[in-house]
Amino acid sequence: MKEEIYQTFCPGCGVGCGLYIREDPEGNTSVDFMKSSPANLGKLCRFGMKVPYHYSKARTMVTGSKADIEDAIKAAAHRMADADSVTMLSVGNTTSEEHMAFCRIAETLGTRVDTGVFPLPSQITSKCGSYPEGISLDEMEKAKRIALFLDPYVQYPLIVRRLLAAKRNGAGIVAVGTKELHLADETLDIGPDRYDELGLDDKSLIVADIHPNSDPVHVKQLLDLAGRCGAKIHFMQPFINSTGVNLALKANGSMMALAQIMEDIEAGNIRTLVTLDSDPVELMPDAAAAVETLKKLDNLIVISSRASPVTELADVVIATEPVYMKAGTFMNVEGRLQENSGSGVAGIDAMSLLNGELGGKRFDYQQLHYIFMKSIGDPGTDVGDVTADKAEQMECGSVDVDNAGSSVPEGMYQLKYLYNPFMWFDQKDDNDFVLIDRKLVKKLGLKKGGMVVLGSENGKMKMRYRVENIPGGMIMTAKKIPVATGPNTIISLEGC
Amino acid sequence: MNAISRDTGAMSENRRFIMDQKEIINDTKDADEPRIGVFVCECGVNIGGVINCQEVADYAGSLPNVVNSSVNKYTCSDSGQSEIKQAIRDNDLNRVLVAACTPKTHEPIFRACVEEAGLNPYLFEFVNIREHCSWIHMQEKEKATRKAKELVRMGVSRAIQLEPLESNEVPVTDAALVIGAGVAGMQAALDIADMGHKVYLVEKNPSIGGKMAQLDKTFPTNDCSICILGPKMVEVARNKNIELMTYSEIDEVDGYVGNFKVKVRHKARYIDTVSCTGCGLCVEKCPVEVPNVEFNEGIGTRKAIYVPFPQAVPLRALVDRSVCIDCNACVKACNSSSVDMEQEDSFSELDVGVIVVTTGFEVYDPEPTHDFGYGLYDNVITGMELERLINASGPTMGKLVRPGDVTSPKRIGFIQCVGSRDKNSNRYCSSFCCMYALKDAQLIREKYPDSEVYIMYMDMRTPFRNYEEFYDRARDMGIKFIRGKPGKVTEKEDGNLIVRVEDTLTNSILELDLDMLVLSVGAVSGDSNERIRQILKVSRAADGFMMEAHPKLKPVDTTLDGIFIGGVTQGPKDIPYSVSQGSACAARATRYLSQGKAITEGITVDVNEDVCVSCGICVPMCPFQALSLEEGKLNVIKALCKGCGTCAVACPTGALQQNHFSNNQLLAQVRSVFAFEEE
Amino acid sequence: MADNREWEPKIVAFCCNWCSYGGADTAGMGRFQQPSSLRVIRVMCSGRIDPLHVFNAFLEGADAVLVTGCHIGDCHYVNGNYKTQVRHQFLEEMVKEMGLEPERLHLNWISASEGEKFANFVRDVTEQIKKIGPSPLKPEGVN
Amino acid sequence: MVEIGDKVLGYATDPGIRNRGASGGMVTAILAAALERGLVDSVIVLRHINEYEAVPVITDDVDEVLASAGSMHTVPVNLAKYAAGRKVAMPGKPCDVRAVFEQAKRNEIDIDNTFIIGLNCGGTMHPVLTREMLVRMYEIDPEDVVGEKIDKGKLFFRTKDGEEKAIPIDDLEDAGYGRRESCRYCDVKIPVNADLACGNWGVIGELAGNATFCEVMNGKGVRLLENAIESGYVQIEPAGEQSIAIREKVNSAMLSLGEKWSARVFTEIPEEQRINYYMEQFADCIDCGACKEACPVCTCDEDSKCTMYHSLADDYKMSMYHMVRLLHLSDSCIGCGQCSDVCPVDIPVTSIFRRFADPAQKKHNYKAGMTLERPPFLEVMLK
Repeated sequence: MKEEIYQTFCPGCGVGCGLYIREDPEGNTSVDFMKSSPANLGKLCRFGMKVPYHYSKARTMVTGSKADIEDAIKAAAHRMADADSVTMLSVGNTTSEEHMAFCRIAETLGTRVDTGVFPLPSQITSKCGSYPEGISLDEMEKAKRIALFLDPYVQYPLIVRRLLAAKRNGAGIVAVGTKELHLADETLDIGPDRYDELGLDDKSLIVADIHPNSDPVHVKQLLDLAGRCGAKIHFMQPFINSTGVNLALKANGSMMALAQIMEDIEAGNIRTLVTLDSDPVELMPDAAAAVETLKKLDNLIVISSRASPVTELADVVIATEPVYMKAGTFMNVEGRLQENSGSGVAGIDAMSLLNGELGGKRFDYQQLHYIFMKSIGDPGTDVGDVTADKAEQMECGSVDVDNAGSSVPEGMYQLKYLYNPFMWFDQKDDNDFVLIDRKLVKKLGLKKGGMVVLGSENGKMKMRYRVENIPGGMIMTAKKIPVATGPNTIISLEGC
Repeated sequence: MNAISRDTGAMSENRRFIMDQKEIINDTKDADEPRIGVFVCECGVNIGGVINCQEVADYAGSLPNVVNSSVNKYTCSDSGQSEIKQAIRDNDLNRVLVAACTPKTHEPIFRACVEEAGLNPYLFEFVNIREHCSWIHMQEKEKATRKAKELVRMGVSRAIQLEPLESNEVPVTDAALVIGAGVAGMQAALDIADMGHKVYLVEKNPSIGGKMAQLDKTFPTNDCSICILGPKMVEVARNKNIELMTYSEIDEVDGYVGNFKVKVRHKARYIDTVSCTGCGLCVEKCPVEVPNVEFNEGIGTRKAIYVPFPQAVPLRALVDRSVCIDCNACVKACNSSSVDMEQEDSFSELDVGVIVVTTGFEVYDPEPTHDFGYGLYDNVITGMELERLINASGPTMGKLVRPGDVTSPKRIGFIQCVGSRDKNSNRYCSSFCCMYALKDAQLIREKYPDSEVYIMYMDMRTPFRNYEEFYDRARDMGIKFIRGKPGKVTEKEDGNLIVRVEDTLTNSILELDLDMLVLSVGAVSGDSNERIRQILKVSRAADGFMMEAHPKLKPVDTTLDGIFIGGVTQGPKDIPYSVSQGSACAARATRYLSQGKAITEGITVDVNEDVCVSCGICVPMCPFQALSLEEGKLNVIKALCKGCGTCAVACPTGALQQNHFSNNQLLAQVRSVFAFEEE
Repeated sequence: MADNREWEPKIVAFCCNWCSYGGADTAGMGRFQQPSSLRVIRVMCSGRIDPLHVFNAFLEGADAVLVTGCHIGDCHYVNGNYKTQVRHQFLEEMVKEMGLEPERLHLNWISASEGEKFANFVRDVTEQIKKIGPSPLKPEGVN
Repeated sequence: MVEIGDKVLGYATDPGIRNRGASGGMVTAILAAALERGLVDSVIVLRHINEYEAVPVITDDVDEVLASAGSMHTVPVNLAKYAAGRKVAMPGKPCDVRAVFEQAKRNEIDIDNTFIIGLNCGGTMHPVLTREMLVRMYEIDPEDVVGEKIDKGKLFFRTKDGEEKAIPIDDLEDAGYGRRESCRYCDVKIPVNADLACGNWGVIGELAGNATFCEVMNGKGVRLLENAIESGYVQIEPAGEQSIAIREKVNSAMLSLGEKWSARVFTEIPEEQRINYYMEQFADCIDCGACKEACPVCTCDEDSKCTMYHSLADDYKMSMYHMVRLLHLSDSCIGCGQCSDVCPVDIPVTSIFRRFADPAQKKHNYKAGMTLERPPFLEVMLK
């Protein structure tokens, strides 16, 4: 009876919930609660409860057939060395150390690593009253007024208790542009031009999120709002280590959003894509289109701990151990540095080998760990709150408020994604419905228990619906659906 | 531990993901999506006079998955049915919903109708808008129409969820077990055997014959009971298809229709039944004499080794070891060395396809309650004791004497309904007591014309051919009838009995001085019946007898397929009725045996093995033993399942589902009770 | 239905096939007039009625739920109604603890011959519910 | 030698185990003996992660069992689920034992093959809140703590420089720290349903802190204890009358404290407010399913009635999932508090479940998890 128990963190979002992964002798994994984990007290959301679904182990492959790791590394090196326009993508879903290793390869190739997110949270200036790594979640409980630009229940459930605590401490909570939230005192369906009506001041907190499909304009609008009223701003982020990755990137990150990368591939400007635990098929709203785009690449090199759609498309897959087995650190959204109990360094070693093949220097885990710790200004200590302020600063002046983007043709609706970990990782979930306004029910003559047909240029599909109080003209869903063509899709809607 | 985990067959899933992206889109029409036809019946004016059927049909047409809706004058008529069949063909329907009357009468008709059109009969849905709507809202036509629409909406959402079901077939072992070899059991065994099937006839007593063998004469013809029964007993013993197991008891029964496994215990007789000839030499030598309780109701004696009665089948001796003094006199006396004091109980395992239960009854025992002084006064006896007293082969060779002083009684009274029709003991009528009292009274009057016979009764019940005439004859013979139940019986010093009774016809209180009093005791189910009932899990009726599946239409079936009950097992009845029930059981049972297969209920439960966690909570819920945990897995024996669905409720995981009444189907119905206010 | 008609409750009744559904039929055959509030759902045995179904009916908007079956001792499936009774005790207690009015959940044994009893039962419950009004669990905009 | 009903004082013979163990290392020694001599195939122990955290592991390694010696008050896990399908020995708080019985009723655990050394339990604490409490109430750095104990209603912490600080538990709990809420009103303190009921209550005189009071509850207990004595792991002596009386006194003091807490937690909610109260409580539920996953009496897999017919698409005023569970658990909830512990939105799940389970269980004169004799779920009345 040998059962392995790993202390690790949920990869779903930046909260970085501590948990145990148990692995039985047959390799079946299950979650157990780690009650002493300070970020979450052992509590887990739906994604956390289902984390084993996430760990579908990748297999090392070369052009679609199983290969051993050295051959794969050689094949990858061969393809990368000859390529002229290489783009490297790591959204922050792996350890800081592996990310550093990935950056080393980029250096050898003379390129930079993208996180697919624009703008980088680390580039948000402190002038805007926020910490680069966000505020500590404990601090969220002390805010006097909170403006929510996300749906915590669906998107970042582990902050619900923080918000409830804030409310118990007397905070007023307003939900902006999202569905009616039980914990919010009011829901306001207002555009950026009316954000001042939110009544925020320097004791207030703005909670929003930044992710690969974020609208930069929206982010700037929020930063601008924070700057104007002196409120703190806290950006939630998907992926376990997006904060750490951003910090590690200070020097050699580029600022391409994922959509930009995909456009460049489409346009032939990018011919080779190397990804580290990042799957554009899963990340892009229109998965089918993403598949077509990726097929246009000359080289698609995937370094990944888990099997996902992109490993099916890749020319070379370099498989690493599952995240929970890895040695390494993660930095959560509040800047808390957390360390896995695992000792797996296969991913690092593979990247070291790859770097060597490409003519760069070899490295090992210890080196990278040291460099990372140093880069965040905290060498030697392994746990603790990090509030580094070394990030490059970005000008955060006023931004043109662009409301024209929301012009929706008569009889059409805007489909808005409530991004959540299930969507990012395209995991099975029971959010198989769209949210619809009560007025729409009447307008479309919907039958109780019936379905709606969503239509876009991608085609039509049937879906269940739930009646909620949501902003007018909008359809929301927490499920990735094939008719979507982008983060905001204009769709037609009919009852059936 | 129920942690979430899965094996990592991720590759194929991802491939599917990429393909799915294209497939999901544009797939708003499912190939085998339900296509429902709705038929609203006007039932003449029964429905049409209250409900606007056209409006209902139009509304049905607007519901999802309904492709065809129409109104018929009489949907169940030939033309209505052919319209359904036509619509199935024309519109490629795969579900049919009829909104008409009650499924209890008409569902079979429409199921057959859709089956003829090629649909699985379980894809038919019935909505009751007559009994449950038009007839109960006759003055509120608008409300009734609205309700009818909603009922149809509920039906449609259930119809969408319907699934085809198949009845199950199980092979049937070509052998029958008949438990109890009284006259009903003998009849059943003979009939089944004569139809060419193997029969095991198990009798707990050392001889077959049952209660009828003890009787003197039988009404209404007064022919000698054992004279007509004897040949039948011999016939049973001779029949090659019947394997007789006397002095044997059923220990265990397992399995289900067609495949019962039965464990029979053969009690030790201490006699080799093969070599024993029943000559009786051993009996003569036996020094131990005890009352003959078994056959003569305790009147007279038998030895420790004895032959049950002269006409016993099999005619073999047996030893009552509880009184035997081990003198071995019998062993020495036996010419064929048949006595074996070392014998032990032996066992047989039988495989049978059907079981007929004809375990009969016990005579009501007035002793514990001392009804009318029984057990206190020597000269109060029961009807069955009287049978033995007047029987020519009985302990007195047919001479009627009273037990107290062995003198011939001259004034004899019968009290009817002892242990029957009594709210304090048994509420039911034992049905044969009137007739046997009439018979015994006649026999006494015939033999002893100087005797006076009184019958004290509440009602005289004489149905069936020649019974009333028999009653008339009794009256003609000078038997005195007193309508009234005696209040008090006291014993005089000479052993005579004073009976106070009110004659309710003359409103006079009578005080009779009688030599002997006969209590016309009724029938009760008794402990050994109860034991068998529990082994078989047959239901128990309120009167303690076993319960038939339906009091009118399935009088010898039980709710358990393949198990039949006949004769007094099901409730008190006389000999002709018992014999015909024996035959009825044989006919019902042979249906399975001759077909060689049994069709079981289509509506059963199914277990979803992926979801079942083998907690076993459901197992004791099933009254039919259809569920069992075998090697950590739940096993459903479809042949035993009656489809009540109570186990599905107990199941915490929802792994157990009752087909045709699945949670999805019922919840769909519940959910469509309601609609948006704007709809 | 925003007119001035008197509010009519929605009552979901689960009836066993052998007795209480027959009772409802008999009520119809006897033309015992009833309020049109009742929606009958047929099951084979009252033992099939899952608390799950009862909860779902309430959450969907039922103003009352009736669970009906054969009289104790008359069950077609030996003792299904006895199990119903035991389950009902738990259900009843739960409904009470939850603060739902006890009038909203009823268990009744009605045989196939008791048409009048069935009709009276429906009338009684409908009257009770009309007095206490719509269920607090009824979703907005649903009836 | 040992008989059912015996009350003894015992300790590990090995000085190392005896010192490391909280009360003479007896429980550890019995577990080790059971494993070593083949009474069981494996043992459930807590593997220490840090001073405030331990994770249950199933082990067949005697050394790991011995290494687990020492009790922790900040490990509020329930061990029953780990015992499923094994021939195992385990230590158990009363709620662990009760959960084992509920699992056994559902065929998940074979009670004859599960040896439970019960531990008296006055309550457990949440590790993160304990750290917070140390900082705020004790003004001690959590990392400096080397030992803890509960004595005479006070909670003691010992730091590495040898200092000890105590605060009355009542004070801690009034401030929102101390024992988990479900422990405060728990009504089983001595695990009389276990095979052996062990604890330091009633250990007096020079043995205090150095031995365990142990009551032999049944035949399995006899086997466990005899096995440990025969193998030389454990020594026992009969408990004196004074010991027995003190143990009883501690128990009844704890129980009456529990009753007081119970009255405090379960304040009557007026009937007309209840439905709103419960709707409000569950309104923040994010449907993570953790309360079901953590529930030690639930043997269902992921798919079960509470989840299968509960859909996020339904716009219900109250959660179908919770309603189904409230009923299902009304006859089997043992009040262990696991569900509240793992609720990511801090719904007081346990106390809500108790509000439904208490009246139902009392009405049927039934206390879940105490014996095997009463069957689970609504079958309670059926024969």
